[in-house]
Amino acid sequence: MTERNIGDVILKVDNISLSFGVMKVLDDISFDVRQGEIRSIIGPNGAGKSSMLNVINGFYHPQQGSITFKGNTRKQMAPHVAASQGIARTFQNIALFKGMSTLDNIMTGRNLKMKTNLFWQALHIGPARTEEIENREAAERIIDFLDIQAIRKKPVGKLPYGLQKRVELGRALAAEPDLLLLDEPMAGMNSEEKEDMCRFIIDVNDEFGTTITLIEHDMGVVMDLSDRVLVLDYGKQLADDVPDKVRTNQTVIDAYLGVPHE
Amino acid sequence: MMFFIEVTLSGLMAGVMYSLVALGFVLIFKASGIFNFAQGVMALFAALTLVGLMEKFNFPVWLAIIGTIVVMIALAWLIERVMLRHLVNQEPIILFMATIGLAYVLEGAGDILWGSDVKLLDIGIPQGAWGWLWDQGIYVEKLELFAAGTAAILVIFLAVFFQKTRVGRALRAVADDHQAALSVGISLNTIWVVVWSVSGIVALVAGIMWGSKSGVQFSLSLIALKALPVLILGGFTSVPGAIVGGMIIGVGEKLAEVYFGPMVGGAIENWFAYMLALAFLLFRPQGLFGDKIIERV
Amino acid sequence: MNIAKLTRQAVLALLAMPLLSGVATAYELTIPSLDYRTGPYAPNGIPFANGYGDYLHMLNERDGGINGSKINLVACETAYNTKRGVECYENTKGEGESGALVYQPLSTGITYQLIPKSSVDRIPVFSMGYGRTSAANGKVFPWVFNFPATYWDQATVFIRYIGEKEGGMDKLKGKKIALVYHNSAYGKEPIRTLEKAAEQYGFEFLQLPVDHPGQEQKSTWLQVRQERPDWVLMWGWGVMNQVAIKEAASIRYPMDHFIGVWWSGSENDVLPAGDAAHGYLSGAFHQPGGNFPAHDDIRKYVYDKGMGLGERDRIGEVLYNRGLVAAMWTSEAIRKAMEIHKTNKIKGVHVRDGFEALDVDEARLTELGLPGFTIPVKITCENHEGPGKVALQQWDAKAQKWSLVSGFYEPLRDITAPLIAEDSAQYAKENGVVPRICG
Amino acid sequence: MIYRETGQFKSSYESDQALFPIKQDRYVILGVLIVTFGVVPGLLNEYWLNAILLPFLIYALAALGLNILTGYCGQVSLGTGGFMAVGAFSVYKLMIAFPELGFIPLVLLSGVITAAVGALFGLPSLRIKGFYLAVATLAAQFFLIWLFNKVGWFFNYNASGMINSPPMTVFGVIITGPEGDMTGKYYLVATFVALFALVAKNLARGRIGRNWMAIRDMDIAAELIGVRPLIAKLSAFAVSSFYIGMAGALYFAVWLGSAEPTEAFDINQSFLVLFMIIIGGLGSVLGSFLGAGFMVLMPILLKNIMVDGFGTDAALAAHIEIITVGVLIIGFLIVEPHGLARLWRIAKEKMRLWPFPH
Repeated sequence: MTERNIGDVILKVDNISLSFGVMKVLDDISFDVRQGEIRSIIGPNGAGKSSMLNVINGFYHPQQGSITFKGNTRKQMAPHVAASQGIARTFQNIALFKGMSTLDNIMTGRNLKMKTNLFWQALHIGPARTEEIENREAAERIIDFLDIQAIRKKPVGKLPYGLQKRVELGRALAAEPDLLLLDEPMAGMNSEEKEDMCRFIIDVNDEFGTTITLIEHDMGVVMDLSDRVLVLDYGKQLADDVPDKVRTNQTVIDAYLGVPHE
Repeated sequence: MMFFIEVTLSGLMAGVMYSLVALGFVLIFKASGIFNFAQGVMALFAALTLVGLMEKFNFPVWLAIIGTIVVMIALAWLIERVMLRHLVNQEPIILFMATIGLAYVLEGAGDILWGSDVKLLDIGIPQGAWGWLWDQGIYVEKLELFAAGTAAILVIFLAVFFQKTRVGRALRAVADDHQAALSVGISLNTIWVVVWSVSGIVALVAGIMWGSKSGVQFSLSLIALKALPVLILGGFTSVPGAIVGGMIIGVGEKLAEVYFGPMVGGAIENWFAYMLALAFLLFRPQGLFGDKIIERV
Repeated sequence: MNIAKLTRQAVLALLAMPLLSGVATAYELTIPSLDYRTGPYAPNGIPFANGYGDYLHMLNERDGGINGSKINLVACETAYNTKRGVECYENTKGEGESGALVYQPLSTGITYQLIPKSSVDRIPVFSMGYGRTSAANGKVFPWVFNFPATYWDQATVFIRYIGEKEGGMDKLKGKKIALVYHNSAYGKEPIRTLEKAAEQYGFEFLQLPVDHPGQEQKSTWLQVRQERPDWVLMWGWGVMNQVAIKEAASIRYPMDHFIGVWWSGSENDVLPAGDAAHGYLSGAFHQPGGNFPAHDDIRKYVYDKGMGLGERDRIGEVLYNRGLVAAMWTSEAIRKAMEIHKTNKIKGVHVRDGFEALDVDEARLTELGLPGFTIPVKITCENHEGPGKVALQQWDAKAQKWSLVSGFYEPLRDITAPLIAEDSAQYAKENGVVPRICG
Repeated sequence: MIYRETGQFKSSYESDQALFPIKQDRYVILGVLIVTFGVVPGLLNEYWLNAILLPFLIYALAALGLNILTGYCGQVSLGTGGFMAVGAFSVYKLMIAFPELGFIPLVLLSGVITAAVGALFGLPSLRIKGFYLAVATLAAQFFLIWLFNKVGWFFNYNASGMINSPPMTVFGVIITGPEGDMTGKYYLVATFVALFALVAKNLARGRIGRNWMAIRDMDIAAELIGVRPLIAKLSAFAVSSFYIGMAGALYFAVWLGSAEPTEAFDINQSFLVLFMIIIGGLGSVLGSFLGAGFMVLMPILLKNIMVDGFGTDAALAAHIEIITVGVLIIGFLIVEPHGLARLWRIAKEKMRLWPFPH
């Protein structure tokens, strides 16, 4: 791995507990993510990984604990507020806008960068037109970056799975986020696709300096990519350390690595 | 006070009459996720067929009812063959639209087959005020009591059908997951025919009750509008919801009309029913008994 | 392929439309018939359309039309829907060499559409006993005729009848009269008149609206039970009538104190209630029954030739006769127009003159094979509502027939006349109509 | 006919984002506009203009509105009739109160009023979804009609509750009511429809349109990338109601001339417009036109074929007509569930690749 440029803490999670009814999904989780870091969350199915991401970007409201992002501490917030503060994400089960083209999906990712009002939009002249073209240029840069020019105008619902994952990454990147949450970006991919995706993740981190938090089952990928790894099991925090330490942590091995998985 | 009791009772009864229509909607929605716009027209079509068999072919009541049931099953089969089978896996709104087409077809066919004039439907259901309660100073319509009884029997019948029969269990499975149902070993096509048949029979019951009340005529198909607030209040997927929802709507709208209506010029019960349902929905977006909507990403 | 063929035929049919209308041989009198044989009100629309059409066909078969000119009856289905009515109007108004001679719109909504159009296209509208009441004022509405009586006349006649039954108009004081009405423009028509009458005679007036279609009226009749009005009037339509009569029977409301407007008094309305409907009253301006000589002619010249529009045994039903009487007055107006203009080649504009000179008295009715069938009607330039007289008919559930049970009452013109003047003046003002000068 | 985009390279994003990037499409649109404004009024008689084209255009405008809400934003509404009534009664009251403002501004203003009402009744959409929402919008439908039927102020306290459109002029031509000039009415309505079709297209291809579609396709994901459901949904309700309100105003003032709320704006109206957009194509401007054309023209066409062409008895014809419309609806859905607009697009694709399918 090349020289890492890790900065201050950008996200701090303190004592988060989340339950649905009697089911405790997250139990007193605390960790932080530093600027420019690639941070992984691992754990068996049902460990609460996706729930953790959902808490970070405001979709789930934890009963206890707080989240501090770029210095702002909050207990609850609406997802769109999280988005406007610079948190973007992809989803375990692809959540693209199926009826829209690749380009439109990525352009939607830029909606927070666009400000013109209904009136100008209705006429499609003046500021609305300029803004549309500027953002189109930005979207095209992402399309080039991800090498998906050929499917620009295709409705995403009909694309193969691997490409959909890529478009979804594109949509998240379009928002130019400070923190990018990736929920199993490589699930269901073949090794070639995985390699591509790995490269994109590293490039995003390198070129744009985007901080990344990702959930992944492929241990090889996780250990290669990550600066630090958080291990969850049944909502509890098992370990939080650099990959090499996690790899040798006995609790983690017992709970997770010891069990053959996928 | 007597009057309040009377209004409440009448509301309950009227509500059950709505439930009869709502039940048909629920069955189809539960099993196939189709919002069957044609349910009202199906009630009309069934009632027309029943009267037609009795009048034109001089069938006795029991034979006419059996004949109508056969017709409704044949209709269900035809609907599956010609329409549903070709629309598997379409979006709900497309299926909804298709049932609208179906409503048009049934409406026209009913008119051509049996004529458009008002037909009397008398299969011996008692009518008029119920004497005993009348003497206590309370008016309850015998026909509606009878309808309430019928609805109760119908619900029991449906419960047994869903719980005890193989097809019924498959139907429940299909409501949860189409694939799961296939593993029970019954084809989706069969299930659809069965559920549309059952719904057709429920439509016949509704048609008989409403037809006995007002004569059989086109307007019968418009009772569907009365069933819609019941449906959203009770939940699209719940049989008990249709009954309880019906009673809540019935009582609510009658009380509103009688006590609040005169203050604002009357005829408020139609929108009141919808507003009432809407108010419930704001607290429970899936209806009173509907399956909980779980949001996941 | 079928669809292609169908489309081709469709296009051909459309292209042929203007051509066909150009190749008329003999001069025919085009009379459109805006039927509604489908939709929620079809049960009422069918007998009316049958009576209307059968009578005109009978004239064709028996007399070779009117003064020797054949009538071309052009049926167009409206489904009682205003928009379709407008389409029918536009579609039929230029039909044949004569163009449409007169319209019988048969719905309040369509009538309101046609009122302003009639003066532009110069085709009279004959809204027989319905539509806009203030069209009675021929000065403001030169093209609209609503004889023999308006809803407002009818409402006052009911009050007079009630007064008579109660033993004098002064006995109305302190009585309670309820109006159960179709919650639409049509149903709201009598409200103002009844309010005026209530003021004048000191009775209490209770309004109970029923929304379309009116299958469920429990709360209305519970209110009737609670309020116990002495009389109930009804402005109902379609299924609402049947349900109301049944509900009234169920709460054991005395049927002979329950009076419906003349659209709430047909066989359709009372039959579903069975014996319980016995004694129910309704307004009427013609006799029920199918034994007039004109009916015999219809059977002989139309049904025996297999040209009848309906079923033979339904000739003489109330709404059938209403269609028939409409056709009779219409044909008489056309005859009059031919007389005035001394030609058979008349157009709508002439028929208007025929209507304004219409005078069908008892002697003429007898000639037409309808002795005592209806009241004598005489129309003038300023008076388009004619006599305004209304009778009451009563249902005999055992004999299953309607019969007139009263004479024809004069309306309370002191109530209706100012209202008509006021309403027509408002219309004239809003629409910039300058009232014409008559005679 | 050669329909190719081969050789038409886009040198800028701007031209790629143009309304009709393919040249042939631009010619077709131009042709349609020329026919609409240049040829039709001279060629067709009053029957065509008044009984067919006016309702077609007005319904197309309403369908555009509903398509914004349902097709683009995914919120099914059955309140269209009620919202049209808001437009109609607004323009009626405005015409009586402020005739000096002129007809066109009044129609726009009626649209604005309807937009406000629509946004208000759109509030439940934040919690209620799918068919539950569709049925819930019926509350708006029934309540609004009741209101206009009951409260005398709306119809200036006249006896029947009917409203009549007073004569108004645009550029000196009488445009409302029966005395209105038919060609003038046609031009006015066609202009409205053409302009607002363009506006709809503009909205659909910009940020707002994308946000609507994002909410439609996956509301949760949309929210997580920063689309605010409140604003997206309510703006869709408002814009949609704006269109529907204008359609209602034109429907009453220009086409019908008089209207009674219980019939002219009843629930069938709501269903009719919904049918139009489903048949025509959800989320398609073209589909709104095709759907309106289908639902307005098909019954009349069938009737004319049967009654005038084959001399079928009017009642039987009416029944056959209902059945045929029903069969056609089902047939079209089976052939192409995504509406006539998709059918058209597929035809274009085929043409583009012709004669080599791949």
